Amino acid sequence: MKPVNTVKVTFPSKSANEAFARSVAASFAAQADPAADEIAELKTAVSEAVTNCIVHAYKDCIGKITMTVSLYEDDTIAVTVADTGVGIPDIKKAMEPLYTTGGDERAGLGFAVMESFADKVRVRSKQGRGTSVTLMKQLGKK
Amino acid sequence: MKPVNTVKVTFPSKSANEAFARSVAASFAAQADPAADEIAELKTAVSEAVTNCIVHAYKDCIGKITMTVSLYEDDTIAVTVADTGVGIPDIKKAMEPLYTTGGDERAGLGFAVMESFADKVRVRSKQGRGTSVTLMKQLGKK
Amino acid sequence: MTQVTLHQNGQTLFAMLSGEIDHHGAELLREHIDMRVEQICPKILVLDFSSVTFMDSSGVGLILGRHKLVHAHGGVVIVQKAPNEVKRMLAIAGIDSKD
Amino acid sequence: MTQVTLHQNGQTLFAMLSGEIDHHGAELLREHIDMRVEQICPKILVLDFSSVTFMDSSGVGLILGRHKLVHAHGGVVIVQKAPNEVKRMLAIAGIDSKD
Ligand SMILES: Nc1ncnc2c1ncn2[C@@H]1O[C@H](COP(=O)(O)OP(=O)(O)O)[C@@H](O)[C@H]1O
Ligand SMILES: Nc1ncnc2c1ncn2[C@@H]1O[C@H](COP(=O)(O)OP(=O)(O)O)[C@@H](O)[C@H]1O
Repeated sequence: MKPVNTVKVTFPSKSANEAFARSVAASFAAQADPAADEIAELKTAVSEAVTNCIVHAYKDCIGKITMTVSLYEDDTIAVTVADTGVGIPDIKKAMEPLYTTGGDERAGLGFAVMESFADKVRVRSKQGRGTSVTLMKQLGKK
Repeated sequence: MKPVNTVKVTFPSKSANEAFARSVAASFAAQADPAADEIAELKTAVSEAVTNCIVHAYKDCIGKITMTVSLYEDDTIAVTVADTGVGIPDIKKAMEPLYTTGGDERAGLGFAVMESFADKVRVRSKQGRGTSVTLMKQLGKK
Repeated sequence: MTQVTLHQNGQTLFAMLSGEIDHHGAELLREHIDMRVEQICPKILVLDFSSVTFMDSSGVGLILGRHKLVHAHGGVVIVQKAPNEVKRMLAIAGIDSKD
Repeated sequence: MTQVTLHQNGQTLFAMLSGEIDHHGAELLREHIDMRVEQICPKILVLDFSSVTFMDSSGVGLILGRHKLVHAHGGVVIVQKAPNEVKRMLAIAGIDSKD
């Protein structure tokens, strides 16, 4: 299926851009006339994916984050958040609830939240090369 | 002066993306804690620049629009809206109030509005190559 | 969402506009308004902006375009109840808004 | 804007959180709360979420981190008045919110 509309956003991995990134996803999703709780869920899932780039992928530096958002004819939205950071050695383990390499201030629930708030989560990663997380969500169910 | 934060957004010249583009500018500007009327002015100026790409630059086709938004230390925001469309043969004439090549439904006031709502407007264009409009605005005056 | 509610009172057509009027929204409004204008050829077309939350110069184009159409049938356009932000846009175009 | 207002009542420290709690906001809240916690070593730290408009799992990390700190001084953390959306996030972490 070809998307009916696609936007691409790039921004540095500064924590101030977390709010920006989820607003971008929400503004774009508005075209599908979604319900308020669908937008809230989408924003939360996007926030998790973007935060992971800032906290984990580019732990000690500022790197580039690319977010691509596509809308399909059936009002499915796909958000891909990609970094070129450290990568994830074991994706399966990383996605387990409570698993974190982020210390006391991280709950290890980022992926669990993405899986709960999006319909589908796909993770691709290569150590030393980067990670890309795609969130799929059907909008406009109401 | 180097920006403290910069985001780049690309999207197709579909009129549904006009609202998206001005939301992106507003979301990013939120970092400078601007006044509500500053945001309203910024959104209006961005809307004019993006609409011009859709209506004039890519009159009979869908092309790519690139929007770059930068925030500076003094809370100045710079928004550059660029297309690779038809270009403007005579920029001075194009910027005159009421001048339009867009027919009855265009007021010819886009540039006048940008100049009224932004502090500075810079236009660069090359026929057959495209146009880039930069809007500068000081935020957080309150 | 950009919307318009139309109602007729004698030879006057009221168009209650709402939402954001940019080039995208203006096209939608134009189609709806013109269809009715061409059906009933009103003497007065009232464009009510009280529920408009955003407007760029495409909204001015919308007004001027309707003026041209209604005028061709011997009618007039009245702009009313523009919120302050819309008023500022109208001022750049030299268009008055009734209260 | 993410903010916290702190006030003390005996051995209880109340932290009224407001705005959006993501990783960016959580860092700011953590700094403000921990400074006071380390000054007064409260027996009870109440985190009030009634004015929180958005929260991702960084907010859960904030709660767990404060729990660890306060617990080390022999105190407890109480989470209260979470709006429904925040409750859903807390549910994923198995954290209760008092009314
Ligand atoms: N973009 C990324 N780059 C590198 N590692 C990541 C990335 N995203 C997640 N991870 C790894 O997966 C772990 C689990 O992530 P997550 O479930 O989001 O919880 P948390 O962010 O709280 O650690 C992280 O601690 C980190 O080790
Ligand atoms: N991005 C662009 N590409 C090509 N031509 C443009 C562009 N922007 C503006 N123009 C030209 O400048 C004219 C004046 O633009 P403007 O003041 O925004 O009014 P309007 O959009 O109502 O025509 C347009 O009619 C068009 O001829």
